[in-house]
Amino acid sequence: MTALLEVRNLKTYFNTQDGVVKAVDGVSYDVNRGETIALVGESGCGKTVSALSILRLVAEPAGKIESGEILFEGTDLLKLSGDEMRKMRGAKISIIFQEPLTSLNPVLTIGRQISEGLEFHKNMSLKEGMQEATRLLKLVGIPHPERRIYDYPHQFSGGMRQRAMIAIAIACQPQLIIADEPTTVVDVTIQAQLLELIRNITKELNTALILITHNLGIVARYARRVFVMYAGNIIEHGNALDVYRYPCHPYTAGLLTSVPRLDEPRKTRLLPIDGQPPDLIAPPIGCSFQARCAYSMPQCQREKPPLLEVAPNHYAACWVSQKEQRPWQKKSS
Amino acid sequence: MAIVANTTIGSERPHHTLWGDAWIRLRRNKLAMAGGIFIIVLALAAIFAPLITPYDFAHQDYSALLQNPSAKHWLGTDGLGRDVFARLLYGARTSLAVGIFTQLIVIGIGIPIGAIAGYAGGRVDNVLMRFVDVMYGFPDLLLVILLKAVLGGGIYQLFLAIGLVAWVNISRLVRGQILSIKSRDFISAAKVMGGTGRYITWRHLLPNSLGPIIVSITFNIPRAIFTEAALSYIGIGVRPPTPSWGAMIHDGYDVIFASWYQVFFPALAVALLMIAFTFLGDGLRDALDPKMRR
Amino acid sequence: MTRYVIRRILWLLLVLLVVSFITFSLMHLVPGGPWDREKQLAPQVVEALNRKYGLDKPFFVQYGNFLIGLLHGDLGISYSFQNRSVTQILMQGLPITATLGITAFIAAILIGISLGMAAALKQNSWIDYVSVMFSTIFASIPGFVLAILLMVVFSVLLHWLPTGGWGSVSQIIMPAFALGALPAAFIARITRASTLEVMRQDYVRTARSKGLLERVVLIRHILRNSLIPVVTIAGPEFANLVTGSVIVETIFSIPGIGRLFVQGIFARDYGLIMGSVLFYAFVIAIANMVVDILYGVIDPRIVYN
Amino acid sequence: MRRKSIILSLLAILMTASLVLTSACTQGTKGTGEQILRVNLAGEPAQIDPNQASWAAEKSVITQVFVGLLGFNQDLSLRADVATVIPTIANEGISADGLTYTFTLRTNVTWSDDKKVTASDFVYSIKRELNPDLACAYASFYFDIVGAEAYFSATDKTDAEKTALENAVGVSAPDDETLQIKLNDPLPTFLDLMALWPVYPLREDIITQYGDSWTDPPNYIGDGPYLLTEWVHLDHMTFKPNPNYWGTKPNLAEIDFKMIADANAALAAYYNGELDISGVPVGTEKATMTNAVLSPEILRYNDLTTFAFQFNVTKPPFDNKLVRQALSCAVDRQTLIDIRGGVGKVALSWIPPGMPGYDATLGAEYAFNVTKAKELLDQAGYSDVSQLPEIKFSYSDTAGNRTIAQFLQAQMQQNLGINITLDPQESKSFQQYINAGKHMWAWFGWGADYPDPDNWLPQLFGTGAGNNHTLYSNPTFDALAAVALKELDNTTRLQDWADAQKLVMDDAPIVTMFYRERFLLVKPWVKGLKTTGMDGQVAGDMFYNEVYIAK
Repeated sequence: MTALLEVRNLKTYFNTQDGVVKAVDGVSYDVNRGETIALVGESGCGKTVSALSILRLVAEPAGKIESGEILFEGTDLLKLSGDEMRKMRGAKISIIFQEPLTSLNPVLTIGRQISEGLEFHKNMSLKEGMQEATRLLKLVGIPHPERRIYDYPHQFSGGMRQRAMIAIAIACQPQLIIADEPTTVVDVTIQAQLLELIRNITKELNTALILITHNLGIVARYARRVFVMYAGNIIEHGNALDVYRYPCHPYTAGLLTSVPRLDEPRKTRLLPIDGQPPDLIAPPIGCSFQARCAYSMPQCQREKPPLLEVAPNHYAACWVSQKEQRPWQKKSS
Repeated sequence: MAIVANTTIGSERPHHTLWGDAWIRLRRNKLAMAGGIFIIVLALAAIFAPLITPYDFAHQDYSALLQNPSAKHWLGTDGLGRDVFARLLYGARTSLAVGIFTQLIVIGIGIPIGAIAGYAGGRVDNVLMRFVDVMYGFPDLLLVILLKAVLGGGIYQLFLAIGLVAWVNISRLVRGQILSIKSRDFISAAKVMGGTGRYITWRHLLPNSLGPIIVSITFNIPRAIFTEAALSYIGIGVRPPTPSWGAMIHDGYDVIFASWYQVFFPALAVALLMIAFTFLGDGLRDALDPKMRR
Repeated sequence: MTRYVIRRILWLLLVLLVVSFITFSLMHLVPGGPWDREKQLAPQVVEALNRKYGLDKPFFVQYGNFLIGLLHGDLGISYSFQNRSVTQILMQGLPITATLGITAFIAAILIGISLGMAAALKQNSWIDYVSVMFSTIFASIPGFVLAILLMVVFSVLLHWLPTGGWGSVSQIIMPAFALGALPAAFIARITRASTLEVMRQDYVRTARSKGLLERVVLIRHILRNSLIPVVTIAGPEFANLVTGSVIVETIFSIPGIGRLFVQGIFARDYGLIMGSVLFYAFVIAIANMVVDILYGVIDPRIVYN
Repeated sequence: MRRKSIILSLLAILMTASLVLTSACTQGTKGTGEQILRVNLAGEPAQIDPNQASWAAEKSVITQVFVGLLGFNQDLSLRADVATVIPTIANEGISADGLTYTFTLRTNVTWSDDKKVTASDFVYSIKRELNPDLACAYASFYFDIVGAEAYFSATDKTDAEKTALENAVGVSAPDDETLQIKLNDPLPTFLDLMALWPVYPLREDIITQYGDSWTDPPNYIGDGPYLLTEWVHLDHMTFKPNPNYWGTKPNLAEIDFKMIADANAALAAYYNGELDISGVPVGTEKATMTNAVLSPEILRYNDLTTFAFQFNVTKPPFDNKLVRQALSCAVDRQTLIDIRGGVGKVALSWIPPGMPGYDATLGAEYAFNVTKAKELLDQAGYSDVSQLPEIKFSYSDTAGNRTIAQFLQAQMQQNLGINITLDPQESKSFQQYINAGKHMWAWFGWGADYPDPDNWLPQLFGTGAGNNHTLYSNPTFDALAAVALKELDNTTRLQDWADAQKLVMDDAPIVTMFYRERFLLVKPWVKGLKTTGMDGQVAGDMFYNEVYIAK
């Protein structure tokens, strides 16, 4: 069955005074209907930019989608006209942003900001829109929704604002939701509630979800497949469990070791990956992780490793990994 | 728990203060730099006017009344046979001084009053704003005539006369901005971290309300130049024959049907000065805009 | 809200009182009186005139009489307008100045805001530079030069419009343009500066992510958030326009009240000065009050305890 | 963006639509054939009550609506209007001792409401002119009438005393056609005074009924050729022919006094065909002369007005006659005229040409001569000009004054090396400053009320006179003036004034600069315009009943 969304070889560059930043440099991933995938990587590796490129919300005139295709139900979003694209946003694909504090219009009531999308896509009247907004707020767990729809964002806590963002995202029952680090700003307890909420809703509405995060803990629990991004490229992707157990790229392994594991004795030191990600204005020739990779070979410096299947449904872009022995894998159970 | 220490794209960036970073970006903004350079060049031209033009701004050559621009007189002569180019250069001294110094008074009084009223709110805001209402309705022309009679008509009385009433617009602008920004979360966050009122106002509120303030200042400059001309009519500020752009425009207006140059060149000078300040102001605004920091 | 308005009205009365006292004292401190003329009047004639208009009484008695008169809506008699009552002069000229002022204000708001937003949305594009040129030209040409340029083009050369006077629509166009040009330029630049800051906010991106029409994003999300500084300056600009400009009304010979303030002072016409100053102070105080109320309407976070 | 561009285009359509619409209707008023004369009063007259009027604009309005006992011809000779004949000693109009004047009135003179004009209308007007409560500016002109000054000064008397004094004024109407005035002393120029506007006839019933608003259009009853039919304050005044006019009916169907205060706007209005007669902004005269369209429409004529610098003779160094004479020679009058567009005549003496008392030979010693000026300064003890105390030139804030001030400053600096400081002042403070004698040097102009030295010398140079801002005081002059004021024999009288003027010019309390020349544009279709040296604000306003439009 064809995937709901296929991103093929997407390139989105930003021209700044210092030069052209290749934020997304040939990224491909896909999502099936109802499936939840995770896009993982350090902040600034291009995951948010790739999400914005899907919705063509990259800030003009600095950012520009250079090339690639984004097929949504077979149609390439990049070829759509402004109006056609606008009809997709919010109706077919919607997004939950990272900063609830600044992502809501401070001078418009919460109810109005939810009903806006409905009024436009579903041409509901304002009254119907507000009723639907009340239902949605109830759905996302806001107490006394019939009263709260008339409140303004500054009268909501951080967690409640993120719930309102979720309500906005699901208002028109989109087929795909992109959640860009939905829980980074809130504390841990709220974080779990929000993620459960998102999971239940996506299950209920059979909505595909792209979960963008740098928190591996979340990925394991919620996403079936995971794509690891580094310096504008996908360097490994596969089933979440396989990638966790047998990381086929030293960077992914490094990410895993720097996360405290419940099944590990508490005393083991976390091993951070030293060094800095490469300069995206002039990316190195070979593998972009090469400078920080403990297992780098001369070939790594010369040639950029292609993304190949190193295990069933498990791809990695690493010369060492293709040679079957992956020294960084622990012989764990 | 973040995997790795917070890293940013691009080369290692030294930590800059708001103003330091702004200066770097300002330097890169070509238009702003052009504006800044124009103002400096104008100031230098005004100071070294004697070296630039042989003509004395007050000397009346009765054989050359109201002449069009010619090789001898680059910008022609006025109704009293004086060289317009020379008067423009020497006039720059008055007009630049008036345009800029009055803004210092306007900023010095306007911004604090607006910031305190906006930030403190409640009774303080009410009292300050009623004082501003009184100043808005103040019969400044009457005060100016009294100032002339009591203190004589020097240049300082001029700054006082113009600056005293010109700051009201800016104070209300600052107050308006602060009222709407005050409750934004990063402000309350700063408060939580124990930021004092003044620190918060200066560090957070002002940079965010800079745009409108700068625009207001760029509009105050020509307004101050023309007010100076009007006041010099009744003896406050520079006395004839010392020229000023505003006075030249007033005189030029009277003979506009005979020679439109008399009005055109000083008005052009004021326009260029204002464009320079506008670009410089815009550059400063963009440089200081937290959102624009990369 | 009404409680707030009532409180503000009371404060307004105090403001007017303070302004009236300042003006009254300045008026009498300033050198030169209403009877100083080139052809000096005989002393006994000056005495008679002072007695006739009650100027021989002590300062505070005069001020008291003025206040009592004010309560009855009587601003006293004008010396320079053939003993016509100041209230009557103001009432006769006000509709003319107000019509002109309001026309200019509406044009200034419409042109100012649309040009300002266009310049911000298309920063550093041709429309941005047009807005800069537009603003600079109308800020650096004084009103009287602009007025005569309009007259030369539209009356002398094209014979399209009468040079001045009042009565027909054709006599509103040029003065309204001359009056409204500077405020329009000012509003355009303020809107641009404020819109630039709002444009980059996250909630604008959220609005676009909901697939709303660009127009809706502009008006409901961008404009509403950038209105605060615009409204702040629109208040005083409205007050200035509605109370008339001495320059535009003199050059276009418009029988409004724009000239009364300056003419009153230069003629030391005490009744006229008090009338015009207080009227302006009243209008500007009301305008600023409306601005404060609009703050609350535009931005719910602003609340006045 | 679409929505906003719609707004802009809507606005543009609206503007062009209204332009096209209006251009159609403005064409209409320009090319009419009717007899309409549109002139510029340049401002709102403070008031148009003949008794209280004193400014040029007020005079122009009053001359259309009222006709007095006597009037002036174009050559400024006297003319009998309401009076049947000009009283002289010969026709017993004036008593042998010159103290009693008897005027006989025409019987056919009517008001605009068709009532007959009677001698009591003149009695009422003259007595009202002297009314202490009105404090009329020109009342002092008529103080020679018996009891006039006493009545005028009764400002603090009771009403009863005022009425008594009023009755004591030497003006009476034995019957409807005869008016008799008694003077304290003989006054040779009294007939000129009786030709002036303050003593035009007035209707007691109208004024008592309407009080201050008697000058509003419907109530403004006059005996002149025109009626004031409309007065929109600060906008315009409209005059229509007086249906009941007793004299020759005017040709014009309407006169429109516009109130365009700005000189540039007035010229633009003239260009646009909204004005038939207009002045020209000072300094643009030369450009107008070289303008092909306008030059044939230029009208220039001399005006009985002199402009001069006036010293304060009590303030050093101007208390020294030699210094005054020196500075008078150091100012190039012809250059000032060139600066003012070449309009006006060099004035070396005070009384202007075109009226009795003008002496072309007087003041020749003040012709522009820098070396002579320096010599005079040496004699005065200021061979080194730096020894001179600080000289301050004060002037009130009009554009014309500023040019003159800077001209004087440059002349002093360039010719004698003297640096004078300029002291511009707001008009009212300047007037008080001058009246209090605080000034050192100032600029002023004087226009003739009536064409006689009597109106030019005593008021300005008599010790303590109302307009004597030079504080000039010369007992010989005062004595000569006292005699001349009463001398019935015209030739001796004029000789006395000539001697007095010579005295003043020798003392040089003033530096006469130029005699004003009026420079106007008149549309070719305006015919029958008769201008005089004593015109009010509007050129030729004394003879508008003879003007007609030939299209």
